[in-house]
Order: sequence, then C-alpha cells, then structure tokens
Amino acid sequence: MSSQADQLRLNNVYAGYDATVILKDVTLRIGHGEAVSIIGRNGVGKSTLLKTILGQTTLHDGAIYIGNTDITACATYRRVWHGLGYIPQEREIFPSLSVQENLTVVSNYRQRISVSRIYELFPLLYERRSHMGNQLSGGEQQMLAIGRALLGNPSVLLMDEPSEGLAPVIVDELQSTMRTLREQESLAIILVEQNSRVALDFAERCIVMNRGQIVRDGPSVELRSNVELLDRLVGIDIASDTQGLE
Amino acid sequence: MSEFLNVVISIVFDGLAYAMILFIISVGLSVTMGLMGFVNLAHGVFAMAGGYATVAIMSQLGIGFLPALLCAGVAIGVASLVLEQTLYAPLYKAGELDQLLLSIGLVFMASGAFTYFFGPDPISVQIPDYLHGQIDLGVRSFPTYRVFMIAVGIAMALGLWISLERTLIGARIRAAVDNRPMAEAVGINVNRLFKLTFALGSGIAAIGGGLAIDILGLTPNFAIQYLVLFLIVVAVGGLGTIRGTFVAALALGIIDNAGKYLWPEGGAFFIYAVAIAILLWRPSGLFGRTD
Amino acid sequence: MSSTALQTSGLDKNFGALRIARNINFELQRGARHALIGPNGAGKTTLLNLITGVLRPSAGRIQLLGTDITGMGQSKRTRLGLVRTFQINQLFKGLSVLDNVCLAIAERTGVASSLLVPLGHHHQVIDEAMHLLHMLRLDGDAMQLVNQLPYGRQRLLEIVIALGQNPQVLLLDEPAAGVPSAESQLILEVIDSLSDDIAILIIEHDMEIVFRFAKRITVMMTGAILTEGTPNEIAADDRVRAIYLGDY
Amino acid sequence: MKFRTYGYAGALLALSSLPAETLAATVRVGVVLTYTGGAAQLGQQIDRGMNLYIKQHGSELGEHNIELIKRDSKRPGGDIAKTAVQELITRDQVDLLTGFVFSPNAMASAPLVTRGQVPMVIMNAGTAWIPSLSPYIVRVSFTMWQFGHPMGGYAYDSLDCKSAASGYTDYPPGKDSVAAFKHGFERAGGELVDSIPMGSPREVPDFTPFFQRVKDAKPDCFYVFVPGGNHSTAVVKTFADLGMKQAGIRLIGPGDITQDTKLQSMGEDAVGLVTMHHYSADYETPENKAFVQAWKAEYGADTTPDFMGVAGWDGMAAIFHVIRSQNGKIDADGAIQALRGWKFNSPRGPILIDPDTRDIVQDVHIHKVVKSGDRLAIQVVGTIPQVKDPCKALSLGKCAN
Amino acid sequence: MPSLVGSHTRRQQMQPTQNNQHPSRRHRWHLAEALPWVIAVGAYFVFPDYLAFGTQILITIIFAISLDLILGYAGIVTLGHAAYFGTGAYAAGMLSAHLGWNEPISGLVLAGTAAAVMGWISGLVLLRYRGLALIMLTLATAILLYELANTFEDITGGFDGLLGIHISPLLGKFDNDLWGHNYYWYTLTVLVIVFLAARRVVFSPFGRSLIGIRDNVQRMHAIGTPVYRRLVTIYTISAGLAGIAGGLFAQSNAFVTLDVLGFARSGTILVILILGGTGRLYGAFVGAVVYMVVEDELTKLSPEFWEFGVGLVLVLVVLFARRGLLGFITDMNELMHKARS
Repeated sequence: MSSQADQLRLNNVYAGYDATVILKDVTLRIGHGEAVSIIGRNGVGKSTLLKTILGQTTLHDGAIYIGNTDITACATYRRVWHGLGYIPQEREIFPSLSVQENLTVVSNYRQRISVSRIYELFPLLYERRSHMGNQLSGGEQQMLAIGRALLGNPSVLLMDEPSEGLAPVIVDELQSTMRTLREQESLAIILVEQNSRVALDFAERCIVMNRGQIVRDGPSVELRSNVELLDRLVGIDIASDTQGLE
Repeated sequence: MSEFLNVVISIVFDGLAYAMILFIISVGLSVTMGLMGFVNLAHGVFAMAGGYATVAIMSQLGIGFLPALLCAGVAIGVASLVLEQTLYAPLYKAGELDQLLLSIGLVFMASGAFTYFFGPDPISVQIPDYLHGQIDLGVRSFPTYRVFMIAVGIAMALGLWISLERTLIGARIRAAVDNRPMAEAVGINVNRLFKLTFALGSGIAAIGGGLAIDILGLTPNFAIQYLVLFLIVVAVGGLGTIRGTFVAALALGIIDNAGKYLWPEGGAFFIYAVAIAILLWRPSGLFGRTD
Repeated sequence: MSSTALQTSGLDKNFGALRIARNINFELQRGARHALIGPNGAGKTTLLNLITGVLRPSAGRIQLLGTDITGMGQSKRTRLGLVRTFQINQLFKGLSVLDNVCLAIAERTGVASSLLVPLGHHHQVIDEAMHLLHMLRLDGDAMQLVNQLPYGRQRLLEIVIALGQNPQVLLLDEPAAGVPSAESQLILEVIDSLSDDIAILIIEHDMEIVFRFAKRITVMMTGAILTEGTPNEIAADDRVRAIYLGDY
Repeated sequence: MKFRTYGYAGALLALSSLPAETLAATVRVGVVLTYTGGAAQLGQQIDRGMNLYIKQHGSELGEHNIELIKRDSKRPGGDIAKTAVQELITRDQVDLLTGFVFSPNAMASAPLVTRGQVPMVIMNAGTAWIPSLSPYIVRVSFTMWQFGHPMGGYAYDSLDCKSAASGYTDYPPGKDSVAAFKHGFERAGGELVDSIPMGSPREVPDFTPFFQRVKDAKPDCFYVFVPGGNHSTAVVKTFADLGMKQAGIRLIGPGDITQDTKLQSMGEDAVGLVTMHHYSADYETPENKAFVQAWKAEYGADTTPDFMGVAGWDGMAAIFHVIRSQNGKIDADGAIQALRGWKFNSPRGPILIDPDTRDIVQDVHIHKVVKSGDRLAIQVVGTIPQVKDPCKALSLGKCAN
Repeated sequence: MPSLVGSHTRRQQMQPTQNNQHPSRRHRWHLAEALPWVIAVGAYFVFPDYLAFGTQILITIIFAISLDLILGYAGIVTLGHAAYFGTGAYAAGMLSAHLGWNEPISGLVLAGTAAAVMGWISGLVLLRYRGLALIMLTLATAILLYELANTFEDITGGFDGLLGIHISPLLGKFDNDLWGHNYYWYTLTVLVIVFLAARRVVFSPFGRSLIGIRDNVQRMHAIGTPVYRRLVTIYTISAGLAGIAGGLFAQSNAFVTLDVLGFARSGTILVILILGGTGRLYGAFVGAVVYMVVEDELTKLSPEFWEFGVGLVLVLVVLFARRGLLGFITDMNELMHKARS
C-alpha cells in the first residue's frame, strides 16, 4: 500500500500524554521534498503532532513510517537516525555547550551536511562559535536550532513555530535560507506556525487542525486568497462572530 | 609564623589527599544521580569491589599495585554494566523509593557476599616500595603515598574534565544532562551514553576503592560505612557536575582535616555542620542547577 | 467601596536582562467579564502568575479589593478571594473527583486545619462539593480517580475546584482548551451563570468564546498591554487583526 | 556457611557405649558476638577460638553435650545484644552466656543476667567495671587498665619518655586505656602533653591530621589506643608515612596496635614498636605452640590466632570447667563459685579469675616488633607477672564506687 | 512527592488505597482492619517466648507509622528520622537516670513531647527545603545530634550508654519482667492509641490536604493552603510519635546508647516502611513484621552472612512487588477483580 513517494506517513494515530488522548485519528502523508504548514489555534494539538512524530508522546494507536521504515516502536534517537530533524518551539539550545558543540553533538551518520556548511548558511553562527548556548540572542538561537537539526541529515524537518518572538527582518532572512535549503537538499518540511502569513507563504500545502484532528488539508493558495475561509477555520473570525453576538 | 604556616600546610596537604579519595569515589555517583536521577545508595559497593579486586588481582596474577588497580577498574566497570542492565534499568521509571530500596538491598547483599568470599578481616594491600616513606617537595617532606594520591586525584579530575569539556562524548553527556528529550531529538542515544558513563563512574570508584585501602582500610562493611560521606559530597557539590564534586570533596576534605587537627574532640561535627550550612545556603549544591 | 476588584499599576518583571512584563496597568471591575488575549509569548501567563503570586514583580503594585497584595504569598491571596484555574491540568491525580473538590472547600471554610475529625463527618463540605459537581454534571464521576477521567471532564473539574473556593476574582486560564465542544459549551454556560459579584478574567485563544463571553477585552503583545476595549473596538482594531493573521 | 554449631562433644562412640542410667545433659550456651558489620572480624576470631577448643576438648565433657546458640549483636548499640540475651534466656533457656565484643553490649545485658540468673563469661569487652555490674559476670579477656597503666611506668622508666601525647579511638575502652596510661605515666613522673580523640570505632578515619598534630607537638612518646581490627594497620602506616620515627617520636600502646592478625600487613614500618599486651601468637611456650599449630591446621596456614582467638579458647575452657564441676547441671551461683579462683594454663600463660572481682589476672608482657626472616615477629622483652586490674586495685575513676 | 533528584518527573509511587471511596464512608472500619490486632493479641498466646522480640516489633511499628505520616502522606523523604526516636529515648532515659522520674506513662508522654519540640524546631528550618537537599539535611541533622550526644557524654552516657534507668512498675503493679509479658501489653496499648490517632489524622481534612501537598504542591498553594504550616504541623506530630516509640524503646530496654540516633536506625525504618508500602498506615505493620522476622530468622540461621539474605529479599521485593508488599497485594487484588469482571 505504501507509496514510494511518501517521505513520512501517519496512519490513524491516536496519541497524547500518559492516559490523556490529544490527537485523534490523525492520518497524514508527506511526499518527498514537500513543505506542509500546520495552523490552528493554541492547544489544538499542533505541537503534540510534531512530538508524536518524534516519539516523545504516548502513542495509543496507529503507525508512523519514514519512507518505508516503520518507526512506530522506535526510540526518539532512532527516529532521528532514520531521518527526522526537529526544531523545537523554545529552541532548546543546550545552555552548557558552545555553539560549535551544539552542532557537533548531533549524530551525523551520513555526513552529507557538515558543520562548515551550516556556518556557510549562517555566517553569524561562525562568529559566535565559541559562545555558550545561553549567551545567544533569539535569532541566533533559532539559526543554531535549525543548523543543529540539519546536521542530522534529515529527510523530514519538523519546525515548531520558528518565527515566534523574532523580529520580522530575521523571520524573512530565515525564510529565505529555508527556501534555499529546500531546493538544495530536497527536504520535506512540516512547519507548525501561528502566524498564518508565514505559514501560507512558506508552504504550498496547508493543514488546519482543531481539537486534535485535521479539519482541512489542501493547497495553501486557496486559503491565501480566501481570508474568510481562513478566519473561519482558524477560529479568529472576529468580525462575523461579533456581529453574531451583539 | 612558620609554626602557623606549617600547620596550615599540614591541614591543606592532608585534606587534599583525603579529598581526592572522596572525589574519585563520589564522582561516578554524581553523574548517575544527575544524568538518570537514579538514587544509587549502592555506589560504594563498586569502590569496595574495586578494593577487593585490586588485592585479589595482585595475589592471583602476581602483578604490581598500579596495573592491578587499572585491571580492577576495568573489571568492576564492566561488571557494573551487568548490574545496570539487569537491576537498575528496569527501575529508571519507577519511583525513587523503589530505587532506594533496591540499592540498599544491593549494599546488604554485597556486604554478606564479600564477607563470605573474603572474610570479615580488614584487607591490606602491598604498596610498592617507591610509594613508601617521605618525599621532599622543597618546602618540607610529605608522605609519598599521599603525594601520589593527590597527583592521581588531580590527574583524574583533569582527565575527566578534559573528556567532559573537550570531547564529543563529553559534549553529548553535557547535552543529555542539560535537556534529555532534546538530546534524544538530535539523535543521541542517551541510554547507551548513560551506560557508558555508569560503567566509567563505577570503574573510577573501583580505582578509588583500591587507592583508599592504604588510608581507610577495607572490610565488607566499607559500602555502608562511607555511604553517608559520599552522598554528602555529591549533594554539596551538586548533581551531575564534575567541578562541583571536585570542589565539594576539596572543601569537605580540608575542613574535616582542619577540624580534626584543631578540635579533635568535635569528632565528625565539623564536616556535617559545614554540609548543613552549604545546603541551607544552596539547596541544589555548590554547582547544581537551580531551576 | 471602590468598584475595582483588581488593579495592577506599573508591573514589571525581569529575568536578568529579559523583560517579560513591561509596565502593565490593568484593572478589573467588580463583576467584570473580561478577556485577555494575545499571541503565544505575549505575556498573558506571566501577568497571571504575577497577579496570583507565583512570580514576584520586579516593580509595580497589585491591589485586590482595595488591599495591597504585592508582597503577599499565594495561599493568602487565595484566601482573600483571588482564585485561578490552570491551563495544564493541575489536579490531584491520585485522589477522587470528590476529594479534589472537598480539599478546596475545606480549605476555604477553614475545616482543613481540623486534625482529628474525619472529613466524612464534615457533611457541609461534602454536600457543597456534591452540589458543585452536580452543577457541572460531574456528580456521576464523583468517586472516580481523577486520572481515570477523560481530559474534557478534567477541565470541568478544574472549574468546580475554582468555584469551591468561592472566588471574588476568578482567573480562568484557557478553560476550554482541548475540551470537546459539548463540554466547552457547558463550561461557558456555567461561567455565564456565575454571580455578578464575581469578577472574571478569562485567557482564551478561542475567539468564539472570547467574543461570546467578554464585555471587555485586553490585548497583550510582547510583554505589554497593546490595547483594551469593548469587543467591537477590538474587532475593529487593525493591529489586533494583524497580530492574529500575521500581517505586521 | 556455618549454621548452628551443635555439640561436637560426646563423640558417637562415647554416646553409644554409655550405660543407660547415666544422665547425659546438653548444656546450652548462648553466644552473642558481632558477626557482621565493622567488628565482624573480632567476632570471627572469638568464634574460631571457641570452636577449636570444643573440637579438641569435646571428649573431656564425658557424656555431656554442649550446644552453642549464636546470635549476631551487629552494632555496639546494646539494644540488639540485649534483645538477643533476653531471648536466649527466656526462649532458648540457655545455661550460660558468652561472647560480647563491645562493652555497651555487655553492659546493657548485665541487668538481665542478674535477673535471669545466668552466668556470663565475657570474652572481650574490656571496660574496667563491667564485672561489678552483675554478680554473674566473669571476664576471661582483659581490662584496658592492665596494659595502659604499666605501660605508663615502663615508658617513663625504660623507654626514656619524659613527655608523651596520647591518641585514642573515641569510645570507653579508648578513654579507659588513655586514663590508665596517664595515671601510670604521671605517677612515674612523666608529662602527658596532649590527648586526642580520634574518631569513632565504627570506621577507620584518616589518622593523618591527628598524627600531624602530635608530630608538631614533638613529645618523646606517642601512646595510641585503637580497637583491635581495621585501625591498627592504618596507625602504623600513618606513623611511618609522616616520618614521626625520624622526628624522634616513639610509638607505643597496648598490644591492639600490633595485633597478630595485622602484624604482617604493617610491613617494615612496624619494626621497633613497643607495646604491652597479654598475648601474641609468637610466644614460645609449649601451650601456645600447640595452640597455634592446631589453629593453623584448622583454619589454614595463612591464618593466625590473636588475643581475641585466645580469649575464645580460654572462655570455652572456663565454660568446660563449669560444666565438669557441676556435672552438666548448671546452677548460676554454683557456676560463679566454681570460676572464682579458677586457674588455667592458657596459651597466653597462667591465668586466674580473681575471686573477689571475678576479673582476669594474667601476666602482661612487653612486646617488641622484630624482623625474623622475611616476617615480622613479636619478641617478649619483659614481663610483669600476674597483673590485677589496676583500676579496681587502685580504686580509680568509675572503679572507685 | 517531588522528585528527589534533578528534574526528571516520574509517576508517583504512592497511591493510597481507599481513595475512591466516598469520604463519608472511608474512615469507617473495615473487617480486614481487625486482622493485625487479632494477630497481635493472638501472638501473645501463640509465641509466649517471643514477647521481648514482639515488643521490639510493636515499637518499630509505631516508629514506622510516625514516618508514614510524613513520607507516605505528606511526601517528605527523610533519612534522619532517628533524630526524634533518639530524642524520645534519651528523654525517657534521662528522666529516670538523672531526675529519678521513674513513672513510665508520664515519662512516655514527656518523651513524646520532647521529640515533638525537637521536630517542631528542626522542622521550621528543614521544611523550607525539598528533594535531595531535604534528605541530606535531615540526614546531617540526625548525625549532628548523634555527635552532640557523644560529646555531652556526662549527660547522655556517650558510647557506653545511659546506665541507671530504673522504670517503676506500670500502674504501680506490672513490672518489666524478663519474659516481657507486661511490656508487650503496654506497647500494644500505646500502639493502639497511636494508630487510632494517626488514622484520625489521615482521614481528617488536614490529612487529605497532606495528600494534596504530596501530589501537587503548586495547586495546594493555589487553593489557599498554608503549605509550610501544614508540613511543620505534621512533622511535629510525626516527631512526637517517633519520640513515643523511642521512649518505649528506652523503657523496655532500660538502656539507651548513641545507637538510637544512628544512621542505621533512620535507614532501616525507611526501608521497613517502603517494604511494607507507604501512605497506607498498615504498610508499617507489614514492613516491620516482615523485615524484622526475616532478619531475625536469617541471623539465627547464619549469624555471619544474614545480610546477603536480607538484601536479596529487598531486591526481590523491588523487582516483583513495586510500591511495597501492601501495594503488591492491592495490585493483585485489582488484577483478580478485573479478571473476574
């Protein structure tokens, strides 16, 4: 049944924390080099979805594949070896490691991307390479988090709100870097984003989540042109709701 | 003045030697508790086993003290892995009370087993001649074995520090202590890393046990007798930090010595009073994480 | 008596060089139905923690019903009627649903320091707890252990506990997050039906809930208050739209 | 593993040939020793001494049997020993009690043996006034005063010590020992300049700071008491490591610091040490040679008895004496009566139970450690015959009342 | 209970049974609760030669109950509970040895009071800390007390122990006989009283709030609980009960040594309670009986190597019966219920 084109596949996944189920019946396929953004309000399960792919939640049912490999029962680090890269919401840079070390600790089996390649992508990191992880600005941390994820030679990159708390200039800069990367490395990317503009600009396909489920999965372009639909789906339709209430 | 200076030198020097034993044996415990959060009261067993192994290897293989120490370290390190795999690993996710019970049980078992195999008599070890007697270090002369102890302790601290601060594995250990889930998310096999450090910590403790025979003696009761002391060193230093364990061992070793020299009637009062004061001031230890 | 239930003036909170709350002047009227919105990381939870005493402000004052509570401990504020719910469940998972509520009521009524009389003899506590559970249709689950309850019902219990504390000022941190719609409906009904004496501040991302519930809305952004107004004013504010749709 | 040791005595042959009308009694002896913990080695020495005696002399009991019921007193806390004694008296209904490594264990049990009227033969516990705590206590080991006190005089007179410092393990035998030395030394004219408590008996401390303090004070002699067992090797090593001998300080003490079992592990550093004690495995008497030979045959050529082992042996001899003199029916008062004035040719030399104090009277020897071939040996360089406990004899300290 | 070390959170291991019973019924007595008392009374007649040992077991149960109140209910892990046991023991002992106060019952009350005062004073400082720091502080505090008692040997008798304790007959009639008949009843009576009090406390609103503190301190702050004050209160009560156990120990032995303050005693009582099961009061009974009987029997079997056996039992219990023996029984019960339904 599996299609060769799928880079990542989730089949009827139920997952959450301990006994609590947050994701319900999530099925998802991501093709080679495809970029997908996931939007939705806070608390609808976007981050939980990423963590479930990564293997850091309790999986109650369903299966997860990278390519043709079933990783459902794999520990997190093995999933990473199979090609996952993760950029967490809070960056989670290792504070007692230098910038350089934050990059080198990554398990880099296939040696496709080198540390110097990361420094090429983010020259600022090279300047800061001997700084400790807890001495970086937000933007630098984000660059480091991306570089760190890339060093694992991922075929699928999971990004959790990379633009949060960053100045617009830096967001733009990061975006263009990511685009370059996608073209050069044929990465599949899942981007969780609150900022709909960033999400819709970046990925050609957009998934909307609500209450632990996928409520819409389709081309971003539709949402970009149809703001009302977007508002309704994301539940921030201020105008219409107020009208209705008052 | 020179009298005073002499006293200070004595206290610091003897404190150093004692501190090195504390450090070498405790540092592995600090890592176990810091990295895996495992309350391992049985850590002293590895030191004790190391002491017995050193003596046994010397008499069975007929090799010298120093090579025997190394062999014992390796042997106990490997043996500790078996223990980790069979008994410790299933309890990582259990409550700490279960861990306490398990490790106390192990201490008891070790005490009984070592009595059975080696008898209750204290074991002594043949120190090579060149480590005997006094050595003149310019200022004055010092007991050679203690100078050797201090050298070994400092070398070991430096070695550990370098391997933790300057090597890839060291960086990975620090990453795992910093943030375990994230470490796994960059592909670090934290469990295997831990097994490695556990074996290393046990092996080092075993060497410490062998080194300590000549100063503290060795009976099957060793693991129980010194349990509290090792725990105090780890708690005062802060979990999971080599620097913390080193500084705590130094501080407690020297303070204990000063107390014994200047006020022997006070017994062990000093060391515990100081430990309490430090913990009241910094509950997570001198170099512990405060989050 | 003034009409202000809760007031903060010039609140600042710094972590080292990081300023996570900046000069927050916020006022909650008696009986208010007020919502606090803003994107992730805007400082909503920080403000909540400052008000409830989890965090101490670096500068500024907080007043509750005319009393300065800036330096006061958490539990003391609670006893003055400042009650909050938690975004992530903070229930007593090893206790039954009823026990969870009883703890709160016993604490409020002062029964909790009673040492030698079994809880079961304090009928008024149990009756009140059952009454509150009944209100949120949890009475059927009263004897369940909390960790056996579905998530949505745990959120309901969160509210029951808060009500058991007889709040004067009630701070609801995303009460409906992760709750199935039938139950979130119920939560809203309960909140709507609360006495007019209680001032309610709700932090919520679900705009549907916010606009249905709130008479006033405060919008936060990067640790400071961006604007405040009626729902209509907020809906018309371009900056707010921009934040939510990312058009900055 | 050894379980309960049931009577070796009354060999099968003897039993089978017994005339039917003879009353064969089994005498039950409760043994309370530290079998585990830091002092387990002491318990083992005494246990071996007892068992060796039973093995060699079991047939002397004739038709009677002896059954040992062993209990571990674990720690010096008193309570565990006391509960064990209480059970041995009430439940196991023992005829005699013996063992007792730590003084508190004997002291805590004293009221029970009085009330239960069970004779108690102490094989170690050396705090001076223990026999006065109950009329049913007899001691076959030693008192701290028997060595400390004569050592004081000897050090001043013969070792040319005009000033001395003392260091002791901080518990009653240590204090006793130093008090005895101080009294003897000052009576002879010497001056005790410092007296240092050196940690608890539970663990071997790092002795360096204490010894360094003495080295800096530069007395002629350094009198050290540590309990038999782990401590002594560390004492001699630390003394050597600090170069105190070269600094002109002489290490002296009771024989605990040159205990036979530890002597070989001390190495060259021990040579020249002078101690005062009542036993060494190197004594040349025929009794001792036979004893040591039997010991090595039983427990291995690399083992050696020390003063604990000999106390176990002698204590069992005393118990045999009681059984024989009472013909297997132990009556407490009769047993004590039989032991008052009991004389025995022990491997350590002639010993006597003082009829008045029920304490041991024995020869005390001046030991010197010498090199003999490739091993260290104890050479006796002087003897003080038949020493009574000076504490009680001179009515000093707690012995005064 | 907070994690002892680091920030690794784990599942709580203490989940008292009977929690999901209705509060109005929960504190009522169950038939099964008669069992330990039937055994305790029956043991008097079945094992008349073991009463001295039995008395020590009963004392240990009281001590373990006192620890359960703070560990099992309030989540305070301590390695220094012997501090209060020892305070009680020395108080009872010194009353008799120095002041000639030989009446046992009032002596016991005073012993409990002295320990409670000690618990209150130390609790005021200690309970500001949690986790590993708290464990090490309790441990070090107990050792300091030990060292003090050793230093002031004129009062405490030091290492040799406090001699000269002469306890008067109970109620003027019942002496501490060699077989321990009277003291068995005396101790059992005290145990009944202590247990009833502890049971009341546990089921009171106060006791429930302790469970709340153990499970989720954060939330307790938020519902207005004066957490620190509650902890100090229960710590004081616990210390008082430990002092009563210590007082009984001193009176029944007529002897006190430094050992009552020792680390071994603190460690053993913790092991006993965990072995039996924390947070359920009866864990103290099961743990004390199992541990002491196993140790006693093994000691008799092999005075030299019994430690190995005791250790093995502990390890096996951890591997096959998590949350103590009582927890294991509860789990089995639940399994059987599930299998049946």
